[in-house]
Amino acid sequence: MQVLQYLINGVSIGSVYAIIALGYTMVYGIAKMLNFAHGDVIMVGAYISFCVTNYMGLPAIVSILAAMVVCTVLGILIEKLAYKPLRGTSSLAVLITAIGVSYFLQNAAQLIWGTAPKSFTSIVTFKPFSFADGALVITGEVIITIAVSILVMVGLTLFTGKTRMGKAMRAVSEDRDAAQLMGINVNQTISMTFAIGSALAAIAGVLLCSTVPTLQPTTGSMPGIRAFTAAVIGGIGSIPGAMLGGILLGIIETFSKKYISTEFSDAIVFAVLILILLVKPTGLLGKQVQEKV
Amino acid sequence: MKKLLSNKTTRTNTITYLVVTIAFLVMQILSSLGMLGSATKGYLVPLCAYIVMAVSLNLLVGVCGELSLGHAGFMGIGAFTGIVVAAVLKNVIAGDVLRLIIAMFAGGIMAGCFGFLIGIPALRLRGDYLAIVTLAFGEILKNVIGNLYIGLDSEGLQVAFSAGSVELLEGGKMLLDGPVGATGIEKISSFPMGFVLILFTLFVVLNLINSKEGRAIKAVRDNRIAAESVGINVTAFRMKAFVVSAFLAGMAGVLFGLNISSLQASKFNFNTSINILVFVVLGGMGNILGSVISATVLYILPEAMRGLDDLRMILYAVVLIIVMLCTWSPGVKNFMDRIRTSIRAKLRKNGKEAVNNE
Amino acid sequence: MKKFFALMMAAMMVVAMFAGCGNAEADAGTIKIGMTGPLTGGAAVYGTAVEAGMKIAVEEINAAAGEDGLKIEFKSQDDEHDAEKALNAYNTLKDWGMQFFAGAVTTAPCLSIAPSAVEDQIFMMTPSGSSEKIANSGSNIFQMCFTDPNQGANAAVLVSEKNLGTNIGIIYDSSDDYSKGLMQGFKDKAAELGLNIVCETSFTNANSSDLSTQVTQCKDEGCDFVFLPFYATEAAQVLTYANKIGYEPTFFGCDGMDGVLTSDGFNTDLAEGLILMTPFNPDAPETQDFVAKYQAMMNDVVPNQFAADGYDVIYAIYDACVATGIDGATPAADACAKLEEYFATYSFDGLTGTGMTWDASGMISKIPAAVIIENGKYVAF
Amino acid sequence: MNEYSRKMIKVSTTNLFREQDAGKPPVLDVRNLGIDFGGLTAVDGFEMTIGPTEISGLIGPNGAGKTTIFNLLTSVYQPTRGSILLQGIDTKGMTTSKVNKLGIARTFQNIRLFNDMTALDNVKVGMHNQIKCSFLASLLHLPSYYKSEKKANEKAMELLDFMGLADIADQKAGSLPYGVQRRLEICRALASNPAIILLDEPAAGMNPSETAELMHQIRRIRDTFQIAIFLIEHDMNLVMNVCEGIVVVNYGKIIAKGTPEEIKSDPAVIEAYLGRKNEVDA
Repeated sequence: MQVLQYLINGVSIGSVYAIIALGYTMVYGIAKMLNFAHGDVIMVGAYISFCVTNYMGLPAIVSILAAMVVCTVLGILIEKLAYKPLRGTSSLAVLITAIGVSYFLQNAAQLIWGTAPKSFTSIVTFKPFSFADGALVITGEVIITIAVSILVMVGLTLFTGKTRMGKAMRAVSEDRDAAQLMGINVNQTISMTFAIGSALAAIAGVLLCSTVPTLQPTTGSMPGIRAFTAAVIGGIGSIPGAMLGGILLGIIETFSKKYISTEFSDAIVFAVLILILLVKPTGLLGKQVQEKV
Repeated sequence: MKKLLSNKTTRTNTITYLVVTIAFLVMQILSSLGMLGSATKGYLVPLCAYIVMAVSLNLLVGVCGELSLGHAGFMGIGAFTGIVVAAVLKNVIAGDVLRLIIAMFAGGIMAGCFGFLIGIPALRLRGDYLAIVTLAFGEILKNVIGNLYIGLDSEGLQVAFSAGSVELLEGGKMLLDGPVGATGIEKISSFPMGFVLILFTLFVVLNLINSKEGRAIKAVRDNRIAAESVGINVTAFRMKAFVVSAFLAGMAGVLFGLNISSLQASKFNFNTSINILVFVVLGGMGNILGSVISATVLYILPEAMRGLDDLRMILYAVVLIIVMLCTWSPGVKNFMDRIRTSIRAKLRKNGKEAVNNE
Repeated sequence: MKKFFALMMAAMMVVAMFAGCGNAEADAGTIKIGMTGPLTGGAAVYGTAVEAGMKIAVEEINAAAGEDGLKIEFKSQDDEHDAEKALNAYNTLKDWGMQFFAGAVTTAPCLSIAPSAVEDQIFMMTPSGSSEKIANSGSNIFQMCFTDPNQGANAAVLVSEKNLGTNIGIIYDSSDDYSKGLMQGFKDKAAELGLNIVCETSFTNANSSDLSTQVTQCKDEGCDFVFLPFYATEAAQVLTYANKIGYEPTFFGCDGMDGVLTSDGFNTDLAEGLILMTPFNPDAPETQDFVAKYQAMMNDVVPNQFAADGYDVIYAIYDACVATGIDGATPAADACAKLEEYFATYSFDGLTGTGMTWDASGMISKIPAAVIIENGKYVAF
Repeated sequence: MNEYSRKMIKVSTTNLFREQDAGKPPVLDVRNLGIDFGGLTAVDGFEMTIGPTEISGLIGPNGAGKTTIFNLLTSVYQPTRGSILLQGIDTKGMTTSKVNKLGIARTFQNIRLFNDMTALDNVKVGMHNQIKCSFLASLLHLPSYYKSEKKANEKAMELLDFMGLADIADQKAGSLPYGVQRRLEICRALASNPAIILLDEPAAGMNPSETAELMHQIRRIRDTFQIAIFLIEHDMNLVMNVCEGIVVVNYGKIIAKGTPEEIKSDPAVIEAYLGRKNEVDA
């Protein structure tokens, strides 16, 4: 029973990582850039949701929608202003700009919302399920987070597989030039990717803060790096990979804390990442690309 | 022979050495005239360390084409090794300069060894995957050093992973105390030593670039398969670049660590690695003098903006983004070129009119 | 293009470097107090609180001083909770002509600045840097808050005296010296007093976003008392999660946890019954004036002990200056020597305690106060 | 073409050798070589020997597996079956660079020069393993560094001069015209001091006069350096004129082997190139 409880804890935080990782993976797969500002978009999403519920008194669902709208607009704006002018140049230049954007968002959030942490009210209102006299507890957040992350994963898979826009995205991801020649509007497709990624970030922000209630300007950065790690474990660019990587990372983290050492759990998590990459150099579900000679 | 060595490289290298030397002399003269404030004097040594970090990372990122997100980890290894070595040698070696040099080499070698160990698995990977592994190693190192306890007493060194395990005799001193880090470090770094380290780094890196090793490294970056086809062992060369870069970062760490009285492992986190990467990218990939200049400017910039209070860091972010866009974006470049030509055309026209009017 | 920017920025840099030169003229009627703290980044909440508390004290003093009284000129600098930046910040203040250093806020920056303050003979009093190493760095370095092992030991004594628990659990932040110091002090004293610690678990600042494992561990070990030597941010997480899984031991926190009730949006029901050791009570009648001023300045945020410590530091320095006849023209080193001597016998009353005194090493002695949260308010425990 | 003897003698039941090479061991001896990608067999049962100073050709329709064979010979791919003996040593499991050190160098179908480096530096990279200078000497620019650099420069200039590229030594490789790039690539391959050099479509994109010049150069390379040359080419005029032995592959398998005269009249080759009688299209 004890093991089960830790497993559930692991899956719970893992699902949060998974949703963030899905956003990373989408953007990486299509725009081929590491968007280090993604974690900060999550933070903005959480703040918007917090303000809508706590200051305007609107219901949780409205706050999520508002967060999604704001983050989508923010994502498109960031892409247009900061990333698009650099498209086609060194990917490192874009990476550094993304870091600049990340600094900007964190400091802007501090100016707007102050440094004092906000206590995020969970969007989940129903009671936790308790089994075996409380030895095993499954909270509502766990259920919602897992459900949403699966939903998002399935939705994204269907979207990229079935819709016109989704197919265009895959085409751009495979070969940007060829896609352009086939009449696909690459700029629009990439903007769309950022829009979807940022909307996902908003959902991730709300779920992250429902699980971990403290909200401050730096809230997004550490989970962002974790999620990035998760995306790499799963094979960056792969949608089911992000999900798998996220949940695996959550479980590894929880179990290493419980059974090995809490002090060294960071080291253990990253050591596992390295081991996985040694065995599967492109992640668990990543595509192995043979270089053409 | 000079002709064959390509005059252009020789000239660029000479300019690099000259710029650094002149900057050093100017600062020394100003300092001796008492024209520098304590803040400026305080920047000098860390700045030297960051320049060395930027140059050594440029060897990896710019010249070798390998993205590393954990360079600060090597700096950390060097720093803490240097602190321990300097403390152990305190009663053995009298001269601070000699002690600093020994500590620097010790830190460099330790970082180089870790670079080698990390390189074995990491260099099997490429591109963004290598980046994430270096990030992971940086975090692991930070985590491990943050839980490391090293004490020194008359019996010798004691190393442990828990606070209770280090039991020191009377007069013993904790050199490294887990999350509290190293405290009460004797400051033996100095600006002239920092300058010497920069010269040494430039010497090593520029020599490396202009040797058969450097050609091989660039060849591996430009076209791995072709490089292999002419007998270049790609892994060996990535490894050489990685170890040299880690070695120099370790030395920079010692310079940095022995200039500050309290140092924590968390200093060498992802953010520091990223900051150094920003220096490199902004200075230009593979451009060594560019790294030196951009490290200087970007290190001073947030300090110079202290007067802006609340807006300081947000403006730094904005400046960073704008500078990136201006230096890298093809669109902005074209725009600026157009403006420049149109201004020139106008000036010419005005000049002509002026002539006509006369 | 690149060259253009490089040149432009290089020029900016040179200008900026020289801008820091030259000491400002000393004005006898105004003493200069400088402060550094994390005003941006993850620890900014503490730095901005201290800064605001100090600003309130400065405003009060300057308003009360009138035309001829001794005034304060105050300047704060961001240290980003980083030892290196802290030194730069301190040097910037020195160039400005600082006579007294009322910082830093967090321990690591304090430790990196302290040797410089000793060398420069600038009187330093940290409002909230709590490692015992700080005061031990030199005779001119003083603390306004308890040292960590002391406070940890005080907590253990309290647990033992009031018999708060039989199976004790500890969750601490192993990457934070404050947390680790408290934990060590508590553990050592607890062993001495024969308290039964059954679970000891930790997290790091890199994985503090998920504390469910640690709480579950305490629950599994059957802890009926959990010692939480860390800040309000993580405490809110622990309380929330414990509530979710229906785990209700006695939670016990230290001064860093102050502010848990007032964090925006926090459901105060969760903290019901929480005991914490804090020298500052925003619900007490004698602090109401300060609370009101702070709220006016900081957008209705309720002050915590960091703000109160900052406020007290300014008053302690100012009062001592007035008592010893130091003014704006006194060189920093002379002022430092005078204050050092004065503080040996000084007794100070402030927001965080009355009759506070300092020992030779600069550590404070004040009565450890504990409060329990009842109906969303602090009640003396 | 009389000066280039095409007299071939039989050294075993299957192999022909150039008269001059008789009695010497082959530089390359390939036995039953094959590779599968997933379920697909790309090359199967490839066998051939090349004498120490022989010029041989590898021809076949597009997609026949010619470049794959080159990639196998240079260890870019590891074979699924069979063995490659390079100067009598089995190259199984070796890296590309190791195989190069053993004496095999190549050019690429899609030119792979180091575009940001000068032509001279490209050749010097090729000479990498010939330059004797320790890592420490390079790092610290000890006297031995200057000595070895000087020697390398002289030799590289010699090679460039040999290929008629001396005047573009200081130009960036990426900015050179196509034909020049191809010759530079050969020059770089030669710089690694090989016993055999593989040329992957050396005449692709060249005009007839450049091709004629190239044919001349290929023979000069062999005669000057006394090395074997193995080339893939679609230009039949070049292949038939310079090669002494020719192997024809289709669908990954050898369909014919022999002297140019034999190949010209081989029905299997004609079918592979021209299709069955009724199909006119090549």
